[in-house]
Parts: sequence; C-alpha cells; structure tokens
Amino acid sequence: MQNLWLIPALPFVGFLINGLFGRRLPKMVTNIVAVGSVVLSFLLVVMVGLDSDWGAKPVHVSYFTWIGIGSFNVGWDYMVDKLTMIMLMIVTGIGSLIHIYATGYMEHEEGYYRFFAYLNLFMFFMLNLVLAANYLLLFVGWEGVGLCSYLLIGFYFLKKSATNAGNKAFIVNRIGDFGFSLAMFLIVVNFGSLDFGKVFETAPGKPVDTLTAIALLMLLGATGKSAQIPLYVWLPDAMEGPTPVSALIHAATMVTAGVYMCTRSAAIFTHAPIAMEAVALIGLATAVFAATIGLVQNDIKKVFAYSTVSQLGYMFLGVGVGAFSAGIWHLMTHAFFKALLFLGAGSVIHACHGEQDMRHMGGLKKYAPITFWTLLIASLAIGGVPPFAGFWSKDAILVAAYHHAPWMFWLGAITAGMTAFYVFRALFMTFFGEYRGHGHPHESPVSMWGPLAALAVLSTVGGYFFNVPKILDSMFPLAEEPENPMLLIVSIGAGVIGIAIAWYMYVANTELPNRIAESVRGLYTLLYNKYFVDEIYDATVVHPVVEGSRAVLWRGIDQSVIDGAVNGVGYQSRGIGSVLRLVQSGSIRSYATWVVLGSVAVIVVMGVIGRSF
Amino acid sequence: MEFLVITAIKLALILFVFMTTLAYLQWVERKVIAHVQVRMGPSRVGPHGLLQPLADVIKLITKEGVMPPHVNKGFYLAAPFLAVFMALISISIIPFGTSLTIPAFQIGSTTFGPYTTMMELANVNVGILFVLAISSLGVYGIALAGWASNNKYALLGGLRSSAQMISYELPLSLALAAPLLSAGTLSLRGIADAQAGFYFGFIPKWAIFQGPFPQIFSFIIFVISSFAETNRVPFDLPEAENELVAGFHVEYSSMTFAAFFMAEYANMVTVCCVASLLFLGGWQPLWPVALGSNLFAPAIFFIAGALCLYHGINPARPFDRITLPVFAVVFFGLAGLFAFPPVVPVLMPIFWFLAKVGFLLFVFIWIRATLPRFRYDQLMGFAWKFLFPVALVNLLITGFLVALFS
Amino acid sequence: MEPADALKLLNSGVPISWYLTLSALLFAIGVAGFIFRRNIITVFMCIELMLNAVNLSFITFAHQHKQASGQLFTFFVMVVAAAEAAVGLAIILTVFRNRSTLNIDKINTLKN
Amino acid sequence: MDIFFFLLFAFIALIAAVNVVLQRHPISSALSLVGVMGSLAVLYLLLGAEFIAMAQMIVYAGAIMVLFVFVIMLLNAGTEERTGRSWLAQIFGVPAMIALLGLLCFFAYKVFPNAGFVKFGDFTGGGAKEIGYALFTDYLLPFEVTSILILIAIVGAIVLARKELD
Repeated sequence: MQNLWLIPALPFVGFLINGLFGRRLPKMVTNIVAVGSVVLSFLLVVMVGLDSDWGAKPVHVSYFTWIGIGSFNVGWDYMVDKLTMIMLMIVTGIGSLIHIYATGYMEHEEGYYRFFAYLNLFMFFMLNLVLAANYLLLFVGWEGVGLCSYLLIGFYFLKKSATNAGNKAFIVNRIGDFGFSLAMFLIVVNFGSLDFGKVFETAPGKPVDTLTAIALLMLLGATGKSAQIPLYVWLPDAMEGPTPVSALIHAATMVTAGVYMCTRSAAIFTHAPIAMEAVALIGLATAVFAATIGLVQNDIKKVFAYSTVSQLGYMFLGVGVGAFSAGIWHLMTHAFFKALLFLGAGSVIHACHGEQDMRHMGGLKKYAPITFWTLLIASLAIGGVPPFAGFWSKDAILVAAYHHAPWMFWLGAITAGMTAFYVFRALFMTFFGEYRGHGHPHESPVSMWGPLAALAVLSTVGGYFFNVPKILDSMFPLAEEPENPMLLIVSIGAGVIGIAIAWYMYVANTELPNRIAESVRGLYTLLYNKYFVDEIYDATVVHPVVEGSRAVLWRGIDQSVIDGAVNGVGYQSRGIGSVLRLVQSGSIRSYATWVVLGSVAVIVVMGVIGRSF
Repeated sequence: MEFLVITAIKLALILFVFMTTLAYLQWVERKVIAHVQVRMGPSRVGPHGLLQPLADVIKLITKEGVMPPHVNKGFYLAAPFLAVFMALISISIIPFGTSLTIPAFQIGSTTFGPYTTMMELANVNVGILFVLAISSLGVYGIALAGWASNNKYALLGGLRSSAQMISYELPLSLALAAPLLSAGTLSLRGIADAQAGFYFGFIPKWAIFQGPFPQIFSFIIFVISSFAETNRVPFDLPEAENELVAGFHVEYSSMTFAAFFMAEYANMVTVCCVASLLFLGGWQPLWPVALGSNLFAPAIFFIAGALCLYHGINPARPFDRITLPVFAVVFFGLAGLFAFPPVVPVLMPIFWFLAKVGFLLFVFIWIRATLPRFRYDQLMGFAWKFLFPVALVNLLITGFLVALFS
Repeated sequence: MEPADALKLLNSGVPISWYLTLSALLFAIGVAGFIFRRNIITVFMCIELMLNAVNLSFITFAHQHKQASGQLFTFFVMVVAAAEAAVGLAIILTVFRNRSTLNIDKINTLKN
Repeated sequence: MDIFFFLLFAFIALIAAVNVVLQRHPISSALSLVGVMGSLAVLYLLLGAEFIAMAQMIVYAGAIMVLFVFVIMLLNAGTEERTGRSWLAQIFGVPAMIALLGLLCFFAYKVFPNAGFVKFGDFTGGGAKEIGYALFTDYLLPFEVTSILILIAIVGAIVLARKELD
C-alpha cells in the first residue's frame, strides 16, 4: 500500500504541469494531463479498494513527521477505512466524470489551462482531506479546497460579481475555519495529539463539557464549509463560477467536507449530546429555510444551489440524530444526483448560449432530449421517488429523525415535498412549453452528455446498490427499529404531491404562479429576496466591522499609538544621539580600544558575579 | 617502526615514479601534439627522442638563474616552491590499487613479515576535501609569483589566474559532490570501492554509468573545470603568450621556471587521478573478469611488442633495426608479467587505474592540440553563467534521486 | 618527577587548558593588531585572526564535551566570516576608490 | 606524540600570528595569516575535527585569504605609513590587551584546571557524516538563515564593488 500517496500526488502533478506550462501546451495535452491524472487516481483508488477489501482492512501509512515539537508530533499520515473508501470513490469517480464533462463545457473559454490546473489542485486537496489521518492534515486539505473554491468562483475574474462572490466565499469560510482551528487547539490541549486514532480512543473518557465545546466549534467549521445556517450565504453566490465547478466543488464534494468531518469525529459527537442536538437543529432549519427560498428563484443554478444547501441540511439532520451512516448515504446519492443536476443545468445553459434565467428557456425537450431524460432522472432522485437513489437515503434520514423526535420527521417530510416541487418547477419551466429565449438551442457534445448518462445510471440505481448503512455497519451500528409503513408512505407521498403541484402550476395551469405571487406579495418578496439575509448581515456585521476598523484601528491605533511610538522613539534617539556623538572621535583605533576595555569590563563583572575571583 | 619503513619505501617508490612521469609527460605531450600536427616531435636525443626529458632537465639545472633587480626577493623565490609543493602533495592520498601482501621472508636468521599494505601513501577519511583544500592553496603560488615579479604582465597573469581558479573551483566542487552523494563517503578508496560491480553482467557500475542518476554531466563539468584549474589550453589565460608575454612566470628562469612547469604537470596528473577515481571507477575493470578482462593487459602489451618487432624488421630509419626489437622485448616481458598468475591481483588494478589516468592525460593533450584559447570575459561568463548553474542542477537532481532511492 | 611519570604525562595528551591558552594568546595578538595597525586590510586580517582564535576554543570544547555542536559553531563562524570578508573587502575597494588611501586614521570624515 | 605536535604547531601559529601584526606589508601579513590558519587546521585534526580542518583550509585559507591577497594585489597596497592619531589607543591599548589576555588565561586555568587531556583519536565525532547530520537536523534553521546571509552578502558585495553607482 506504499502507493497511497500517488492518489493525491497525481492530480498535483497535473496541476504543476498545467499550471506551469499550460499556456504553451496545446489543448489536447492539457486535456490528457488533467483528465488522465484524475482518472488514474480513480483507478488507483479502485486498486487500493481491491487490496484493502474496500476498507474492511483499514490501512494506515505514515510518510514522514511533518511537525515535531517535543512530544507533540504531527505526521504526514494517510489512512483508508470504509468511510474514507466511500469518500475516495465519490471524489475520484465523480471528479473524473466532471473533468471529462468540463473538457466539453470549457472548450471555448479563455484560460482553459488555468481552469484545469485549479481543478486538479482541488482534487489534490480534496483527496488529502479525505485521506488524512489527523486533524491538521485534514485541515490542510480543508483550507486547500477553500482556496481552490475561491480561485474557481472567481474564474471569470473580469466579472465584478464573480470576484465579489469569490471574496465572499473566502471570508465567510474564514469564520468557520476559525472555529475549526479553535477546535483543533482544544484537541491538542486536551488530548495531546491530533491523530484520529488516538483522539477517538481517548474521547469517551474526557469530560462532556470539553467534548461539547470541541464539537460545537467543529460544527462552526462545518457550517462554514458545508453552507449551513448561519454561514450558508456564500454558496448561492458561488454559482458565479463555471458550472462544472458548481457541480464538483459546490455540490458533490467540497461542501460535503463538513458532513464528512462530523462523521469522522463521530466519537466526539456521540459523547456530546448537546452538540448533536445543535447539529440536528441547524441541519433541519437549513433544510427548511433553503427549500423555501428555492421555491421562487428564477436562475436555474440558484435553484440548485439552494437545493444543495437544503440537502446538506438533510445530511446534518441525519448526523445530528445519530444516523451517521444515513448522512453519508445521502452524501453519496446527493453527489450523484446533484452533480447530474448541475451538469444538466450546465448542458441547458450551454444549449441556450449562456442563458441562466429559466423564464427565458422552455420547450427544450425536443432540442436536447438526452439532457432532458437525464435531468428527469436526477429530479426523480432528488424528489425521493422510489427506486431512484435519493429515495433510499432520504428515507433513512427521515426514519432516523422520526425515532429521534417526530416533529423533525414532519418538518423534514414537508421540506421533501418542497424539494420535489422546486426541482420539478425548474424542470418544467426549462423543458416544457414553448421556447422563450433567443437563438437556436442545441444538444451538447458527447463529452458532455456521456458523463450525464453515467451519472444518470448512478442516480437511478446508486442508492439501492450502494447501501451505505450496511457497508458502514461495523463503524456505525444500525439501530434496531420497528418497521413503520406510515413513514414510508408519508415520505413518498410528500415527493409525489410536490411533483403534482409543480405539474399543475407550471404545465397545466401556467397562469397560477403569478396569481399566487400577487396574492401573497409580501411573502413572495421575502422569499424572492432570500429573507434579506445578505442585507441583514451587511448591516449588522460587515458595515460595523469596516467602519470600526476605519475609526478605531486606522485612526485610533495605527495613526496615534503605533506611529506616535515610532516617531517618539525617533525623536528620543535624536536627542540622546546629540549628546552621545561627542564620544565619537572618528578614529577607528579609539573605538577598538573602547571595545577591548568594554570586554575586559564585561569579563570582570561576570567573574565577580560568578564568584570566580 | 614497521609502519615507518613501509611508508618510507612507498614514498620513495611513488616519488620516483611520479617525478619520472612528470618528466616524460612533457615528452608525451610534445610527441602527441607533433603527431596531431603531422610533425615528428623530439627525435634527436636518444631513440625517438626518449632521452629528451633528461636533456631538458640538465639544461634547466645548469642554466643561470637570473633574478631581476626590482622583484620582491622573498616571495619571488618562495612562489615556485609553494606551487610545486602544493602540486606534489596531493598525490600522497591517491590510492592506485587494492592491497599488497608480501609473504614472510627470511634474511639471515630474522624473519620479516608478512606485510600487508594498501597501495597509497595515506588513507584520509576526508580525502576529497583534502584534494580540494590543497588545490585551493595552489592559487597562492601563481598569485604570489605574479605579484612578486613586479611586472605588469606577470601581475595581470597572477590576477587572472586567481580569479579564474576561484571561479572554476565552484563548478569543480559541485561536480565532485554529486558522485559523493551516491557513494556516501569522502574517502577516495571508499568511492572507488563503491563503483565495483556490473549491471547485467557487463555494464560497469562506474559513477558515469551508475544509477540512480549517471554522473556523466558532472564528469564533463569536472573535466572542463580541471582544465581551468590546471591553467591548460583552452583556459591558459594566465600564461597567454600573445597577450601577457608569458603571464605570471615571465620573470622566471632556469629551475624556478621549471618548477612552475612541474607544478602544472603534477596538477594534471592529480586531477586525472581524481577524475578516474571518482567517475571512472578507479581500478575497477571496464568489463568483468569473467569475460576475460584480465587478458586485456597482456594482449595489449603483446600486440605492442609484435608491432615493434614488425617495424624493427622493416625499419623506416636506420636506428629502428636496433631500438624497436629492444622495445619489443620489453613489451613481451610486460605481457609475460601481466599474465603471471601470482601478481595478477596486484598488478591488474594498477594497470586499469593507470590506463584510465593515461587516457585522461591524453585527452588533456589532445584538447591542447585542438582548441584555441578563450577570451577572458568568455571564460568567466562560461564558469558563472553556464557551468555553475548546470552543476547545481545536476547536484540537485542527484541528491533528489539518491534520497528517493535509498 | 620520575621518568615514568614524565612518560605518562607525555602519553596522556595535551591538557585542555593549553589549547585554551593558545586560543587566548592568538586572540590577544589579534586585538593588538586591531588596535595598533593602521592599514585597514591588516586590521581586517586581525579580525579574522581573532575569529580563528575563538574557533579553536569552540573545537576544544567540542572535544572536551565529545559533541559535534562546537564544531558546528565553527562552521557557522567560517560561513559568516566568508560573508563578512566579501562585504568588507567590497567596502574597502569602494573606500580606496573614493579616498585613495587605506590608512584608517585618514578615514575619519564622519567624526563630529 | 600529541604534545610534540601540539607544541610544534602552536609555536608556528604563534610566530605566524605575531608576524601578522608586526609585518609592515599587508601581503606578508596575509601570508602569515595563512600560516596561522594552516597550523590551526592541524590542531583541529588533533582535536578530532577533520571535516572542520578541511573546511578551514578550503574556506579560510583557500577562499577568504585568496580574496584578501587578490584585493591587496588589486589595490597595490604598499607598506603602511606611521600616523599617530589616537591617544586613547596609545595609552590604554597595551594595558587593555594585557588585561584581556590575563583574564582569559586566568579563566582557562581557573575553570578548566584539570578538565582533561586532548588525545588524538579520543573523539571521532567530527567526520563529514556527523557534521552533516547535525547540520541538517538540529541546526537546520541556522543553516538556512546563514545561506540567506550569504546571499545578502553576495548581493551587497556586487552592489558595492560595481564601477558606477547610478
């Protein structure tokens, strides 16, 4: 298993080649390097899987000591167990598909090589995050993917909104990372190590308060990276990046890092009930909140973005109610269908020559049939219709929620209905009715619909075939729960009703949505403007910080205190110097004599102090 | 006591061979250059001019040593001896073969031995550093000679030479460091031993062929830098006749002049020895004994003898009828000696070592007969802008690969 | 002293304090040169002499404590001395170019 | 044997050091200093510091002092003239030097009266391997900092020694 390091190293080499020489390389070479490196690491992952019996025989490799301070050591250690294996398969598998897709999608863009260099760098950091065997190494990946996310959101850096969105994502993530750093400090102080094995082994014996503090700080980190309340605001804006980026980073892999981290730290969370409750509540609140916003958005990518936030909320709900494996299951199926949704949306945008507003689409079914069918499958999957992938994992989370607290189940079910509604709303607005845009829509090239088809297959059968709770049984034992057909019916029913309403409103009776919007003007405006959260944050956090820095830090501290001290030192030195310069005779030999006399004096004084005489 | 006697014997032997070599290197150089230029070369004194070195030595000793009145006497006289001292001292740590065991023997009633000794004067753990240290001190001789002569040509020559030798010492040392990394020792004997063995049974594991990174580049850099270090063509700027009359030794005559010449040739021999030890495997044969490398030496001497005999029978000059058969007999004798089994393990390493050194010396002479002199700015630019970075990159790659594969 | 004792002393090596005394002597000679010489290059060489004297102490201590650390200090001193020589000689060159003298008593424009 | 070598080379070092100070011509001083360095290198060998001894020869004698000689030749520096200007050095110079020497010797004998003996071969931790190992593990940071220092020195020397400062 010595070649474990090759898995992240290959994309990194790809990054180096494309990043350093990409400008001079033909597109074909850039493609081969970028896609090849990721596909190769996917194959390596499969090899590692075959070797380790898909994580059943955990592997732990220490490469070198990265930081050694006294007894505190952080090594560059990688480990593979079942959880890692699932994440590795998702990251490299979906990553490969999206890389292939991007060769088609980005073909006519400026900075083609730059895009792939960043994408490969992202793969490197993400794989590092997943493979890490200690928190600090995980944090390296965690920060690295944040960096790549920033770079890729701002990929169209000539667009002001794109760079702003990049900055927003970066700064908001800082808050979460701050929490995560604090959590790591607490771990170091209390456990004396950052290695997963050591921390989880000793976690049960630690005081609950400590564990709760650590878990809550980790949760803060997770809310930043995984776009949960209150730090979710960056994710919808992140859609300024190219669509493959949205699919890979902001839907399938990076944003799920928080879920992965919480699941990885299950040993800490399970011993901190308050933190668990907080995770569940935040997850549920985010799920409901984002779903309501998603109901009325018109930008196709925004709809899916809020849907992502909402689905991530589901995962946290699952983690929070103790169903870690259900959360990971939903993470996986979500990766399938949400990547598919985004890639499909990309295909639609490609077909409509860059148009993103759904009001200017419609009737694309006959122009882009493959995209339509694949998107339909994805919508069914996210809508929770059996036997598609999303049904299984969502149902598992809802069942677990019911056993934790029934009201959570009901809210979750309603959210599932809303989810089905807005996804199908988007589908109907895009593919049904008459074409309302300009130009001639067309189907995408094979490099784009090929990955769509592959993901469609996964979205169809992936949930049933990869029964994550069963796979992870040894890590997170399944609770013995009585079968309750009512729950199944409700969760399917919610989805079906949502789809039906969408059908009624956007295909059968297209006037209805406007009339509803007119009748509840206030609510509609509130939802359409995303509850004014951005504006509230701006007024309560951003503005005071900027103004405060200007008044206190700049004028107050920097100008008066620091500058004053520096200038004061200068004035004083000049005053002292005007006295001392009388000693300076200009003769170097005199100076030398002074030095010798001085050293004699020093030696004598030291001798006297040391009582040597 | 035993140690002292053996060392004294070795010292005498090495000194004799080394000094003779230095004298005859001059003859070889003149002959080779002559043949490159389609001339005869020295041929008057002795058969084929073989006694020419002797005649030269007699001439130089008996000449009057002229000391110009304006020189700084002490340094003027010290400089050539400094130069020759620094040039000769390095040979003391060069190993030129494996060990030699003399079985116990009896003289009268006392039994001596058995004695085992390594074929070198001193085994120094940091041998390579010693060579570098001594070669870096060699500058003083030339710089002082230039300065003490109180002559502008000499001063310019001295300045040029110090700048040149300091500059070329950098790529030289960097090129040396690369094979040291793969050998893992600074001892010259250890380095040569590390190059024993063969890949696939026939490619020798010399440093220039050795994995993980063949040192062919550092070998080339080393050879180029050693041309500059020994002030040889094409880097003989310090003594450029047409610019500086004769450079730093323009004011020297007779034995003091000869001393500089001796120093130059001694330096040449030393760098060739170091190059063959570091890069060409020292006394490791070119192909395995199993494939008959031991037969190579007798064969070559036999062929030489046969050729001499043939030309003696069909003489081109009257004297050849006598001299060439004598040479043939000597060569046949050598062939017989190298084929004599008890001495083979002792002589064969020496043969291979001397063969490599001889080849490198031939390259030195060959280059002198072929290439013109560099211009001064080109010379310095070449060292700093080309050789130095290349040597650095080579060292970097070697270090990386050695760390990776060890 | 018995001849045997003398031989024993001879074979037991050199006392540490002898090395330190040699180091002190060299240092003091360097100091003397630094104070009394007027040629700036010679003064500079006296500084090198003092550095060498200190290096000898370091190596002696390294031998006494049987640790390589002292030798490493010497190594660093050498490296710093090399840097110092490069910059110092460059300064001397510049000074000579501007003032045509190497006498430190004449290089005193900065006084008062 | 040790004592013999120590005395011989200590004597050479002292004579050469005195010569550094007494010679009127800088080039004689420089060559005497090379002598000091050479004999110190032999003493280093006796103290078991073979790598440092070689480094002493290569760096000090072979590079730094060549630079000195080079500059002396370049500036064609002659014998120094006598200009007595520093009354401080005249009055305090010799006493201060003697006091310093006395103090140093006093401490050498006071603190290390019987600290032990130096015998060739007692300490073998001064080979290239040991030095290199210590340099790249415990002393890595100083090493890197020194390399930056050298870089700065190179840049500074080039800037200072350029013909025209524009």
